Amino acid sequence: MNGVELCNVTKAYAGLTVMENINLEIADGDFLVLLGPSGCGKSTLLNMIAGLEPATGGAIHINGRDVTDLEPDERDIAMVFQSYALYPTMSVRKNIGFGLKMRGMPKDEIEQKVAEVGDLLQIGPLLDRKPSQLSGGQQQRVAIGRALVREPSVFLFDEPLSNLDAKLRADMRIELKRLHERLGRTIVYVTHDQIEAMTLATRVVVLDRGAVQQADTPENVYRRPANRFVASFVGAPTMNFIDGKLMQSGDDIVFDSGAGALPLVDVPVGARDLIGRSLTLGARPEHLLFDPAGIASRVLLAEPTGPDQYVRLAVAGSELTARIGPEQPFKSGTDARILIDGARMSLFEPQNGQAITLG
Amino acid sequence: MKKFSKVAVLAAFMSTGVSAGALHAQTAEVLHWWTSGSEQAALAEVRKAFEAKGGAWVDTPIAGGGNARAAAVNRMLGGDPASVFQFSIGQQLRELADQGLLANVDKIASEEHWDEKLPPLIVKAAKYDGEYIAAPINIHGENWMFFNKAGLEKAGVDVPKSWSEFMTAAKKLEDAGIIPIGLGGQPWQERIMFNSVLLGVGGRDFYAKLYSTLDDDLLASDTMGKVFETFAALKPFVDESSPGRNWNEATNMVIKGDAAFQFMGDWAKGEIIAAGVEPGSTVGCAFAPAIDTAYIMTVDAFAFSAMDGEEEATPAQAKMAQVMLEPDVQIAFNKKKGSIPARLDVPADSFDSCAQMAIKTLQDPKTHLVSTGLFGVPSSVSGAIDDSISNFWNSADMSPQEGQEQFRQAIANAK
Amino acid sequence: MQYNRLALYGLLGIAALMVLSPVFIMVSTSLKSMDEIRNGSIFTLPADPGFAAWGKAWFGDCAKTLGDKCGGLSSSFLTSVKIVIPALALSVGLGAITGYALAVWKMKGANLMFAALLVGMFIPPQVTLYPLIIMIRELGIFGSIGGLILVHVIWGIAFTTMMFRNFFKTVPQDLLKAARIDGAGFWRLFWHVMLPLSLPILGVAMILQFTYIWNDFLLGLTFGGRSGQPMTVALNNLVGSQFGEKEYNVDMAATMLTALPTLAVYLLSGRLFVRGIAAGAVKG
Amino acid sequence: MAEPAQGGLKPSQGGRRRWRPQWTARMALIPAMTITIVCFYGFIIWTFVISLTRSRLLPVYKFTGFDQYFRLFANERWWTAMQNLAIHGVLFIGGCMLFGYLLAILIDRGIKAEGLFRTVFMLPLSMSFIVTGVIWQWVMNPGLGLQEAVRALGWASFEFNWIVRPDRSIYTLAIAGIWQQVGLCMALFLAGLRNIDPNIWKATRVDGIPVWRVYLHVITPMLRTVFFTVFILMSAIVMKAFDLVVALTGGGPGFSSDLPARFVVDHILNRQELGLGAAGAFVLLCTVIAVISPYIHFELRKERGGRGH
Repeated sequence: MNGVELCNVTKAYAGLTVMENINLEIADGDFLVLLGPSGCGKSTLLNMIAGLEPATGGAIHINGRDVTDLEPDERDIAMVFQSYALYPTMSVRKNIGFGLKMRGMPKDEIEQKVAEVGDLLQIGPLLDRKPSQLSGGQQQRVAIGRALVREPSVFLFDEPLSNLDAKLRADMRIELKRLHERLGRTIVYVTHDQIEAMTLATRVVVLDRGAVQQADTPENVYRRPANRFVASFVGAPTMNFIDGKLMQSGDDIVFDSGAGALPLVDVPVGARDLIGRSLTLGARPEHLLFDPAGIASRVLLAEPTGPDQYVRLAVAGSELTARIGPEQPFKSGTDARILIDGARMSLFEPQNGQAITLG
Repeated sequence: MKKFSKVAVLAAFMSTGVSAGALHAQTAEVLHWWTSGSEQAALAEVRKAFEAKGGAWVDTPIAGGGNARAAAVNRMLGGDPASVFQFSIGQQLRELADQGLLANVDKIASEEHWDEKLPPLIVKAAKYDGEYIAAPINIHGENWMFFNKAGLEKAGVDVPKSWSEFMTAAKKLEDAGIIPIGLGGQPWQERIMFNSVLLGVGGRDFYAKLYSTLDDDLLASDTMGKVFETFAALKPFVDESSPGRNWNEATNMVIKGDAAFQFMGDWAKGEIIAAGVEPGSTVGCAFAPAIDTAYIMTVDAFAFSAMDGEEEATPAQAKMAQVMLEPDVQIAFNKKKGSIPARLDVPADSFDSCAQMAIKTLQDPKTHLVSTGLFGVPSSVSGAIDDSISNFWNSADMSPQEGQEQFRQAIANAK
Repeated sequence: MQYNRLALYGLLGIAALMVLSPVFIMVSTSLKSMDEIRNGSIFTLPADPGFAAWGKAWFGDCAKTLGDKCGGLSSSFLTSVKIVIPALALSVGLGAITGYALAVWKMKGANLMFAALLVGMFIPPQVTLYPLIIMIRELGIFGSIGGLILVHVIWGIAFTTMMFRNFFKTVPQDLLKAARIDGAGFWRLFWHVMLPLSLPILGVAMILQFTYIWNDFLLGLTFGGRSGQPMTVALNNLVGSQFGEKEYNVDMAATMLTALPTLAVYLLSGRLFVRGIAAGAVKG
Repeated sequence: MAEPAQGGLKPSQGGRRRWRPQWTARMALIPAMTITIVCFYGFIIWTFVISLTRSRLLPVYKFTGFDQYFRLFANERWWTAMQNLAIHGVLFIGGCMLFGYLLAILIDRGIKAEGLFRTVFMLPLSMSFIVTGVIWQWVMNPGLGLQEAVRALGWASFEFNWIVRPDRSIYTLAIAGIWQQVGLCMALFLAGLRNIDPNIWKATRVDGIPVWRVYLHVITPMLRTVFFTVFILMSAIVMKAFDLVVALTGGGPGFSSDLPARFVVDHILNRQELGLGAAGAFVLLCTVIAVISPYIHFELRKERGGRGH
C-alpha cells in the first residue's frame, strides 16, 4: 500500500524497552497527528520513521517499500523541526536547495524549484538572507520550504509550531492545512498541542508511555475517548471525572458519587445495564448544564475567557468545571444548579480506565 | 645490542642512500655548537684548511652544547647522522662507540703520531678500545682566575697565591665596595669554582685521585672537609644577583671593575677581547690559588659517525681529523678560540700572555689534570656532582659537613 | 560612579603596564648599542635608537660566520613557513574531523576513545622523544620536513580534537538530523554544514596551534634534520651560544623577529579570538 | 521525550544495503586512534619498559627490575621537582584563574578601548615560553631588573630577589607563566561573561545587590564550565612545563626550581641516564593520568546526564 505502515515496531535503549509492538497504518494522503505528553515516545516514533534512530525490532514500510534498514535520505521523506534546524551559515536559497544539491540535481533546476517554493510560501524576497536575519515565522516557512522542495511522499513534522507565538501559530496552522489539502501528501505530525491535533489531523494517534492509546478521527478521539488517559489529555479545560455508581431514582437515572446524586438527562438506553456498578463518569465542561432541575452546587470561581466562561463548582463532594456562554455572569459564593448531559457523557472502568461502550 | 645498531645502520643507509650518493665523496657535514662570533671565526680556519685540501664542508650549527649533543645522538638514533660532530669526550662518547655508531680515525692518528703529541690524559680520553674515536682540537683551562687590576690596586691587594690570602683580599675588596667574586650562578660555573678550590686546597694528586676513583674514603676525608669549608667561606663574597647569571655577564663585571675576580675557563678571554681589552692588560689572568701548579684541561673534540655502518673513517672524515690537528690550523684556530693547541709541540710565541703561560705550564706532564667528565666518570655522576655542588652553594643553611656528606651520597647514588 | 570608573581604568592601566613592560624591554634593548646595554639599566629608553641589531639578526653577520649561511634568521624563515603551514592544516584538519566524528556520529566507545586521546594533551613531548625518534625512523622520514610535520600532528591532535569535539557537541541535534534527511553523508555533512559552523572555533584552534608550532624548538631541532630547521633553531643559534660573547641587542631583535608572525596573528585577531572562544570553548 | 537528550546520529542495525556514513565515521577515526594507541600509550609503555632497564645513553634492553625507581625515589632533586610541580601547579593555575577572571571582569564593565586592552593582555600569548623565560630572567634579576630600577628611583631597601633565592625561585616560574597565559584565561572568562543572560544583571539590579556580590555569588557559579576549561588548559601547560624553567631559572639556584619534565629531559639527553629518566617520565605520566582522570570522568558523566535544550 501507499502511505506509511509500522509493523510491530519496538524500541529499546540499552536493553530497556520504551516502545513495544507499535502497529500503525497511515493511509496515503492522511494528515496523521501523533499526540501525547512529553516523554510519550512520539518523537522517537517519528525519528524511527525518518530513519534517524534505528528500530530495535519490527518493520517500517513507506509506499510499500521496506525502509527499516535504509538511511534517512533513502526513505523519500522530508522533515520539519521544532527548532527549524536551518543551516545558519547558508542563505535561505541554499538552505532550501541543499537537499536537492546533495541529490546531485543540476544547478538551474534547483534554482527553479527553490523559486517555486519561495513563491508558494511567500518567502521569495527573503531568499538571499541568512536565517539569523529572519523572524521565527519566516524561519518556519523556510524550514517548510526546505521540506516541500524535495517533493517527498511523506512529510514529517516534529512540533513545528511550538516555538511560535500564539497568533503566528494559528496562522501557520491554517496554512499547513491548506498546504496539505493542496498537495495531498501524507503527513506525520508530532505535537503535544491538542488544538493542532484537532484542527489539522485527518487522523489522530494518542500516545502515552510508548503505547498507542487511541487512533481515530479527531472527532472520535474527542467524543469517544478510548480510555481515561485520552479523555483527560484531549480537551481543555479537561474533562471532569467523578467516581460513583449509576442509580435509578424514580424514572430518572442519577450518578451517585456517595456524597450526592448528580442528575443525568438523555441517558442512553444501554446505560441501564450498568446500574449499581462502580464506574468513573467523565463529563466535558460543556456537558454540565445549568438547569433549575439540577443539583445544588456552589460557585467557587468563574473565569471569563471572552467567548465562554469556565465556572468552578463544588458539588456532591467533587469540584467540577462547567463551561457556559458569557451572557450570565457567575459570582463566587453564589449557588447554581447543574445536571449532566447523559447523552454525551463517557463511562470508564475504574480499575483500568478503559471506556465502556454503551450498547 | 648489536641488533640495534644493525637496524640503525640499515635505516641510515636507507635514508641517506640518495643524498650520500649525490654528495661529493669528500663531503663532511659538521655538526657543532660554535655559533658565537669568535667560535665561528675559529672554526672557519678549520674549514678553510679542509676545503683547501679538496673537502666540501656542510655546516650544521646548533647553539648550546646540550642541544647539539642531543641532536647528534638523536640523529644517529634516527638513522641520519652528521658525519662529523662536536662532542665532549668521555663516557657518553664511549657508549656511542660501544653501540657501533662511531667510526675511528686511528689510521690517520697513528700516521700523524697523535700519541706523542697530545697530553697523555687526553690521549686516554679520546680512545675507545685502543682506537681514536675523536679528534681533540684544543685545550681549554678551567682553573683560571681573571681579575680586574685596577680594582685590586684600589683595594690594595695583590693577586692571591693561596686561598687564605684570597679570603683576606676578598674582605679588603668588599670594604672597598667591590664585589670580590663575579660568579655566574649556574651549576657548571659553580662546579668550575669548586674544582678550583678542590685543586687549590687538596692539591693536584688529591684532585686526580678523587675524580678518577670516586673513592668513598677520599670523599669522606678531612681534606675534603677542608675543601667544603673553603668553598663555603666564599659564599659571602658573591653578590646576590649571581644565581642564573650567564658567565659572560660575570666576566663583564670583572671588565668593568664591579667585581674583582672570576673563576672561569679561558674562553672568557673571548668576551674580554670583545670588550676591547687585551687579556693580561687591565684584566689579568692567573691560575686559581693552589698549593701546587696544575692545569685543569677540558677539550673540544670532534667525533665521527659510522657512515653506512663502517667503523673505519671515510676519506672525508679522516681528512677532517688530519686537518684539525695540523700545526698551522691548531695555531690559527686556537688563537681565535682563546684556547691553546691540543698538540703541545706547536710554537707558543704568537699567543697572548695567558695562553703562553698555559702552554708553558703544560710542558710539565705533572701539571696535567682534566675536568670532571674527562676522567671517565659517567655523566650521571658528573651531573650528580653538579647538582650537589650547586645545591650546597645555594643553600645558606647547609653546613660544610652536610655539604660534604650530601656530595658523597650523591656520587654513591649515581655511580 | 566617576571614582569607580577612574579606579577601573586605573587598574586596567596598571595591568596593561605590567603586561607590556617586558615587551618594552625587549624592543628598547634591541634598539640600543651593546655599550649602552653594558652600562645602562634595562628600563631606560635607548639614547640613540638604531636598527643595526635588527639587520644583524635578520641577515646575520657574514663576516663572522663560516660562509654558506650568514647565521641570520632570514635563511630559516621560509623553512618555518614550510613546516607550519602543512603542520597547521593537518593538525587542525585532523582534529576537526576527529572531533566531528566523535561528537556527531555516536559510536560505541566514542567517549572512551576521546578520554584516551585527551591524555595526549598532557604528555610533555620532550619526555617521549626517544620512542618518537625510533618510530619516525622506522617510517623512513626522520630528518625530513615530512617527519617533523607528522610529529607536530601527533602532539597537536589531542588539543585540536578537544576543541572541535566540545564545539560540535553544542550543535543542535535537529540540525544534524535535518542534514541527514537532506542526504548529507559523513563528509558532506562535515564540509557543507559543520565546518562552516565551526569557523570561529577553527580560528581559535588555528591561532593556538600556529603559536605552538611556530614557537617549537626541540621537536624542530630533533626531527627537522639538516634541511628542516625552523626559525627557532636559528634563533637559538643566535642567542643560545654558551661560550661566545653575548650581543643582547641582537638577541632581543632576533627574538622579536621570531615572534613577529605570532604577534601579528594576535594583534589582528583579538576580537575573533574572543568570539571564537565564546562560540565554542566555554559553552557547556 | 523518551530518547536521551544526547541523541546523536545512531547507526542503523544490520547492513544489507549501501555503504553507510557510520562506517565512514569509523574510518575517519583511524588516524587519531592510531596516534593515540601507538604514540600516547605505546610510548608510555615503551617508557615503562626502558625504566626497567639499565639504559644509559641509548636504549638497551637489559632488565634490572625496579632499580631505577629506587634510585629515582632516593634522589633529592626528583622530590624537589615533584614538590615544585605541585607548588607551581597551584600557583600558576590559581593565578591564571584569579587574574584572568579579574581582567575579564574589568574589561566587561563596559569600558572604552576594550579592544586595545584585550589585545594588550593577549600579547604575551604570542611569545614562546623560551622568550618569556628570557625576558623575565632579566626583569627579575636583582642587579639588572626591577629591584635595581626601583632602588635607582630612591627606594633603597626595595627587595625583589626571588629568582636568586632557593626558597623563592619556584614562585618566579608562576609569575612568568601567569604573565604569558593570563590573556588566554581572560579571553575564556570574557567569552563566558558575554554568554551570560543580560536579564541576570537586570534582576540583580532590581534586587539591589552590590556588583561585587553579584560576581561572587551569581556570576562565578554560572561560569563553572569556564573555570573548568581554564583549569584543564592550564593544567596541561603545568604538566608539560619545560621550556619556561630552562629559560627562566635553569632549574636553579641549585635545583630549587626544577620541574619533573626538565629532570627527565636532563637525565635522558644530557646525563646518560635514560633508564632513570624513563622512570621519572613514567611516574610523571602516571601523575598526569591520575590528575586528569577525574576530569575525564566528570566530562563524560556530565554528558551522560544530558545537557538538553
